[in-house]
Amino acid sequence: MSKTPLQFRHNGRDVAIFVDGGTNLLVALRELIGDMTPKFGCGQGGCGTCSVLIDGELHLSCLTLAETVAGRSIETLDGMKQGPNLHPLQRAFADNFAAQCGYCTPGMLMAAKALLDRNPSPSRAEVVEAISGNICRCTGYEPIINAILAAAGGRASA
Amino acid sequence: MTRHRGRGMASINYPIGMNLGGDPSQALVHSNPSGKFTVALSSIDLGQGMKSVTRQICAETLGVPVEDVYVDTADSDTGPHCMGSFASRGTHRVGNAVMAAAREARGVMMEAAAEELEVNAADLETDGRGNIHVKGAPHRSISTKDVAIAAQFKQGKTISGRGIFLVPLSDVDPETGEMSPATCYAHACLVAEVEVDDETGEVAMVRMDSAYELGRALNPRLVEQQLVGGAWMGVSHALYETPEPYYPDPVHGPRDFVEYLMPGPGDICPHDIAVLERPAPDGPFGAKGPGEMCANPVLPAVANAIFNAVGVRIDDLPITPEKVLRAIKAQGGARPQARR
Amino acid sequence: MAVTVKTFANSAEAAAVLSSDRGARYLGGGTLVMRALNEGDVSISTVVRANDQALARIEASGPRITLGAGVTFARILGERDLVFLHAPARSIGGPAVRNMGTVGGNLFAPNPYGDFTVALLALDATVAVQGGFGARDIAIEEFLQSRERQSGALVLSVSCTRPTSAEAFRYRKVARIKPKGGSVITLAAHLPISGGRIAGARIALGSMAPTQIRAKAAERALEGRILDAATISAAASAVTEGTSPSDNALGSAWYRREIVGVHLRRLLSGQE
Amino acid sequence: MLELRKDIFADERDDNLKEIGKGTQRQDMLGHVTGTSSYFNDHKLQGMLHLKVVRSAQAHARLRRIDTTEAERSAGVRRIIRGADVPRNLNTLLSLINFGKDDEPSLAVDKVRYKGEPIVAIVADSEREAFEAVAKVRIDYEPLPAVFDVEDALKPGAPVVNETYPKNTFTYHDVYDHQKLRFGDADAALATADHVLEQRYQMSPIEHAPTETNGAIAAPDTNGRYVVYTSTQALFFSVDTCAKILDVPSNTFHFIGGTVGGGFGGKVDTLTEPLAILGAMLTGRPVRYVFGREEEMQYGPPRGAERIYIKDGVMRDGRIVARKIRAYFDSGAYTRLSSYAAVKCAAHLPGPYTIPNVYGDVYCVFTNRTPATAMRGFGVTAIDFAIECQMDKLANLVGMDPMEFRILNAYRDGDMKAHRREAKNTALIECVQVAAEKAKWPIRDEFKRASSRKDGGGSRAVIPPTPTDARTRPAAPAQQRTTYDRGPAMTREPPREPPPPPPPVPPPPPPRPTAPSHGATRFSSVFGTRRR
Repeated sequence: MSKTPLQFRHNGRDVAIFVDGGTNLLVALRELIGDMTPKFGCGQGGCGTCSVLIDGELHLSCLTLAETVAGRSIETLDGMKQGPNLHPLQRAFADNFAAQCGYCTPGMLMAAKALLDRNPSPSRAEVVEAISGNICRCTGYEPIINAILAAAGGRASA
Repeated sequence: MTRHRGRGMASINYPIGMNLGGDPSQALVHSNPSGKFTVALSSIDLGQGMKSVTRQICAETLGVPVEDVYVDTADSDTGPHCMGSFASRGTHRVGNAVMAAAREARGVMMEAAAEELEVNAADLETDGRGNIHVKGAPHRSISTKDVAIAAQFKQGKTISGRGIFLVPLSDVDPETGEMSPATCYAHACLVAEVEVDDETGEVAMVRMDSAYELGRALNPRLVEQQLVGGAWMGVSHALYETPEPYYPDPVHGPRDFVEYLMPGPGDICPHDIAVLERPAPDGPFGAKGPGEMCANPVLPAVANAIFNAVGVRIDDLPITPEKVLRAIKAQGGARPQARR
Repeated sequence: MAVTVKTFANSAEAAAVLSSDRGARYLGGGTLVMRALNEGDVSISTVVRANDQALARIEASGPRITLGAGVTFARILGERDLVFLHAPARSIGGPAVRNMGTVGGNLFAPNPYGDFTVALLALDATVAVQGGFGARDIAIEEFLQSRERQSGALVLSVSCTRPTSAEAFRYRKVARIKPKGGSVITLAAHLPISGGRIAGARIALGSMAPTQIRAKAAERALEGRILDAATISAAASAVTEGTSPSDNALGSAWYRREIVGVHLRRLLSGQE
Repeated sequence: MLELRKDIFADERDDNLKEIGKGTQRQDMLGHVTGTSSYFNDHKLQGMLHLKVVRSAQAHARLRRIDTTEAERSAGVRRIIRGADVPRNLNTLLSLINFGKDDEPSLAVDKVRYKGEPIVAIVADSEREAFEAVAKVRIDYEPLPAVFDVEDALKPGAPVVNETYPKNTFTYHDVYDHQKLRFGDADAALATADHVLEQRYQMSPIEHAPTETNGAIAAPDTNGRYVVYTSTQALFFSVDTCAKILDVPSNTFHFIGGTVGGGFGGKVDTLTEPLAILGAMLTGRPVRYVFGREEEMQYGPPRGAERIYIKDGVMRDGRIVARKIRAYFDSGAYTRLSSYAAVKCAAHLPGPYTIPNVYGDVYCVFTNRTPATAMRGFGVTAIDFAIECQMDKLANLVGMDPMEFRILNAYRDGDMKAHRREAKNTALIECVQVAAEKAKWPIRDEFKRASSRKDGGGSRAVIPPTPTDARTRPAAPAQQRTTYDRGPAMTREPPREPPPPPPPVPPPPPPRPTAPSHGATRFSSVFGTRRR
C-alpha cells in the first residue's frame, strides 16, 4: 500500500511520518506520532474533542486530511505546559473544577487557547462563542466559562 | 409578540444503590514501606469523582493527609469486585467498603505504632498530618513513615486492610411489591424560572434555585460539579433531548451533535444551590449520593414553570417549541397564571 | 483499498478528474468529505484537491463581490469590506468549523446545513463552475436545483450583490441551541430601497424545502412598497407559499410553516 | 453557586473531620488538564486490527440469507465473525445476578428485532478496509410486521418481538407480566375523594451522549490471557459477561479501565468487549471495536421511554388519599436492564409523599427498537416527572400553593411507605423550605415550621388492609431464574400459565478441548435474604 511522506511541526518539534491516503490528522497524531491528547468524539465535526491549533488557528483534526498540514505547525494539549509549569488555562481549569470525565478537556483547552491568544481579555459572550463547537456532557459549561474568564483575568493582571 | 415569565417547582427523593442480586463492593488498602497508601478498587470513575471521594474517605479513616493516599482503579487483576458505577451507589457502597478497609489498615498501623512507642494502641491518635502520638502527649509521636518502616522491616506486620460493604438482596413480594429497595434516600427541591415566547413556543431558562439534601457533602466542590452539571442535564432532558424526535414513530433519529439537541453554553442560566446534610445512618460519614438525582427535579419544575408562564401543560417530553406552540394555539393564546 | 489523494496546481486539472472519476470528491474545508470518509462512505475512492490561489481570492471592491470557493468563513469575518456577510458567516458551526468550512462547500451542504448559501441566494449570487467542458456562470437558484448533478463539477467562486446599506440586508438563523446550533429555519432578506420603496426584493429561506429557496410570494408582497407594518404583515402571511418543508430531528414541517412568518415579521421589523 | 446549610440537622452530625467536607482537588485533575488521563482508546498496540459490524437495515425481519463471500475476499479482511462463531450466542446482562432469561444474541442469527442489530462482525487491517467489507455483505431480509408503541405491543395479535418473552412483556416472579405495588385500597379511596385527576405522561427516550463513545481494545497477552482496555462502567459485570459469552474462565481476561469519558448508564451493557475479544481470539492480534457517533446515538442503548398513567384522589383540604399508577417501560427488543427499572419504579411509588392508598402496575414491554438500558435516574426520572407535574395540577385543583401542597403531603420520619418500610432520615420538607427561601417564594408560617422529624408515624405508620389480585400466590416467588442457571438435575415448579414456546436454541459452541463451562460465574446466590 502506497504511503505519503509527511513532515510538519508538532508542538515545536519537527516530525516526519508516512500516511495512508485519506488519513485524517487525528489518526496521524494519535496512532503515528503517539500524541493521545486530541480525542475521538464523533469524526463528524460536531464535538470538538479533537481540536488542535494549525498555525495558531483552531481546527478539527478529525476533519483535516493529514497531508494538508505538510510544513505547518500543529499545537495540541501535549504541548501546552510551559516547561514544568501548567499553562494559566490549565491551572484555571483545575482551580475552577472545570473537568469531570476529562474527555472534552483537551479540546476545550485548545479552543480556549485559540481565543486568548488573539483576545487576551474576552467578554463572557466571547468565551461562550469560543467554546461553542465543543460539547461537554458533564459540567453544564459554567465552570469551563468561569475558568477561561479567570485565566484571562489572571493573565491581564500578571 | 410576547414573552412570558413563569416559575415552577418540584420536590423529589432518590434511592441510593440498587436492590438486585445483592449490592456489594470491595476495597483493598495497603501501605508502601514509606507510609503512603494505595486503595485498590475495580470501581469506575466516569467523571463523577470516584477516585477523589474514596481517597478522602480513606485519608479521613486512616487519619493521614489526603496526599498520602492514591486510588488505583480499575484493574480486574488487582482491584477487588465492585458491582459498578451506577444506581448512585459509588459514594455509599464503595465509600463504605473503603472505610472498612481503611479501618482495618489503621488498626494494624496503630498496633505497629504502639509497639514502637511502647504504649497501648488504644492510647494513640493520629493528627491527620502524618503523625501518630499519645493522646494528650503530642511530643510522644512517631510518623506514619517510621511506623510503616518498622512494621515492614522490624515487626513483620502488613499495614493493610480489606473492606466489603454489602446490601443483601431484598426479595420483592410479587403481590404487594413489599421490599427494601434502598437503605437511604437523598432529597431535593428545585425552582425553575422560564421565559416562553407565545408565537414560537420557544422556552428559555431564566434561573434556578435549589436545595439538595445529600447526607453529607464529602467534598463540596465535587458535589457542586454534580449538581450544576446534573441540573444542566435536567434542563436538557426537559426541553431538548431525544434520539427519537417523533417517538413512538422511529423516524428522523439524530446522527450527530447538531441533530441531537443539548443546551449549549449560550443556553445556560444562573443556578443557586443550597446543600443540606442529614447524615444517613449507614452512609460513609453519613453520605448518600448526588450523582443521579440532581437532574430529576428539573424536568417537572420546568414543565410547571411553563404552565405558570403561559397556562399550558406539556406532559410529553421533551417540551419542544412545537409542543408548546400547539398547546398555546389549542387554548386560544397564552394564559399567564398568577405570578410567583 | 486506501483512498487516493490527488493534488493539482490548477482547478482545471482538478475539475477534469472530478468529471471523469465517479469515486472522486473535491476536498474543500473537509467538513463534508472528511466526515463522509470517517463515517465509512466507501463510494469515495479519490480525494481531489487544488492549490489554485484563485480559489482563495476575495474581490470585495465593486457593487458585486466575488468569493473564491475556498474562502473560509473565518476569512470573511476578518474582512471589513464584507461586514454584510458577517452574520451569516458567524452562524456557521463553531470557531473551528469557521476556520475550515468554505463558501464553496456550503453550496453542497444538505439540510440542516447550508446557511451561508441562504444569504447568497438572497443576494442574487452566481456560481462559477468549472466543468469538464470549461468554466461557466450559473445563477445560484439554477445551481441549487441541479445540485445533485453538480458533484462532478468544481465550484470556482461565487459572486453576489453588495447591499447598498446595512438595513438593506437582513439575516436570521433560528436554532434551538445557542450560540451554535443547527438551523430550524434560516431567513435572509435583501430589500434595496429606491425612492423610499422596495425595489428588487429577494427573500431566501433555508430548511423550508429540500434546498434553499426563494419566497417569491413574500417578495411580491414587498416589491414596490414602503417597509411598514402592513407590508411586513402581508409578506409574513405570504412567506409559506411555495415552500415544502419536511420533518427532521430539529423540527417538523408543521412547526417550520408556523414560525417562518413570525420570524420574517420580526426580521423585517427589527425585533429580536 | 453552592451554599452549605450547616445549620440544618446540625444536631445529627459530627463535623469534627479533617479531610471529609473539604473541597480537595480531584485526584485526576492534573491528568485531565494535561491530557494524560488514559482512556481505553489511548493505547497504541502494534498490529492492531479494526472491527466493524454489519447492522440490520430492518426493524423486524427474518434473515433468509447472510452472504459474506464477497466481503471475505475484500482487501485487508482478516476475519468475518458470524453468530455461529460466538460460543454462547445468547445472553442477558442480569443473568449474572439471576434476573431474567437469556434473550439476546451477540450477532443475530435467524431474525433481527431492531434496526441496527449487529449481524456480522468484520475484522480488518484498517477501518477503511473494514468499512469496504461491511458494504459487501449481502443480507436477504424477510420483513416482519414491527411494533413500536408499548401499548400496541400488549394488544392481542401484536407481533412477537422477542420469542423468549412471547407476550412482549418481561415476566416477573415467574407468573406476572408486570411488577405490582399494593398498599391500602386505592379504588375505595378514589370513590370517596373530593377530586379525582387522571393524566397521561410520556417520557422520551434519551441518548447518554458521552463525549467518549463505547469501545474496547482486546489483545492477546502472555500465557493464553487477553488484556482488555474498556470503557465499561461495571468492570466485573463486563468481565463475567465476556466469560459467559465466550465460554472461558473469567481469569482469562485482564480488564483495565476505570477512567471513562462519561457514561451516565450507557456503558454498562458490555456491547463492544465480547466481539473485540472474540476478534482477538480468532486472529491472534489486538482488535479495536469502537462505536462511531451515529452508532452511539442510534444503536447504542438509550434511556428507554416510559408512558405513565396516574389517577389521584385528593380532598379539598389538599390531602392526597389515593394514587393509582400504570407505567410502561419501553425496553426495546431485548431486556438489558429495563426489567429492573420497573421494580425500582414500583418501589419509588408514590413519590416522597405519605399517601394511605397506593396502587401500581409497572410493565417492562418489548418493542422493535434499540434495546434500552440504564441511565442517570434509572426507573425514577420519568416517574418523578409524572408525579411532580401531577402534584402541580393537584395543587392547582385544590387552590393551594404548590410548595405548601408538597409540605402538607410530604413523608416524614416514622411514616409507612408504600413498599412497607418505615420512612427514616427524611428531609423533603426541609428541602422545600430552603428552596422556597432561596427563590424568595413566600410560604406561610405553619409550613415554615413543619419538620420531617415531627408529626410522622402514629396513624401514618400503619399498613392498611390491602386487597390483592385474586391469584394463587406462587410457591417460590424468588427472583427470576434463567435456563442458564438451572442445572439439568434441578426440579422446578410447574408453570402456572401455558408454557411459552421454547426460546430459540443457541447455536452449539465450537468444540473445545475441555468440556466444563467456566463462564457461569454469578454474582449472587440464587435467593436473597429478606431484610427489613
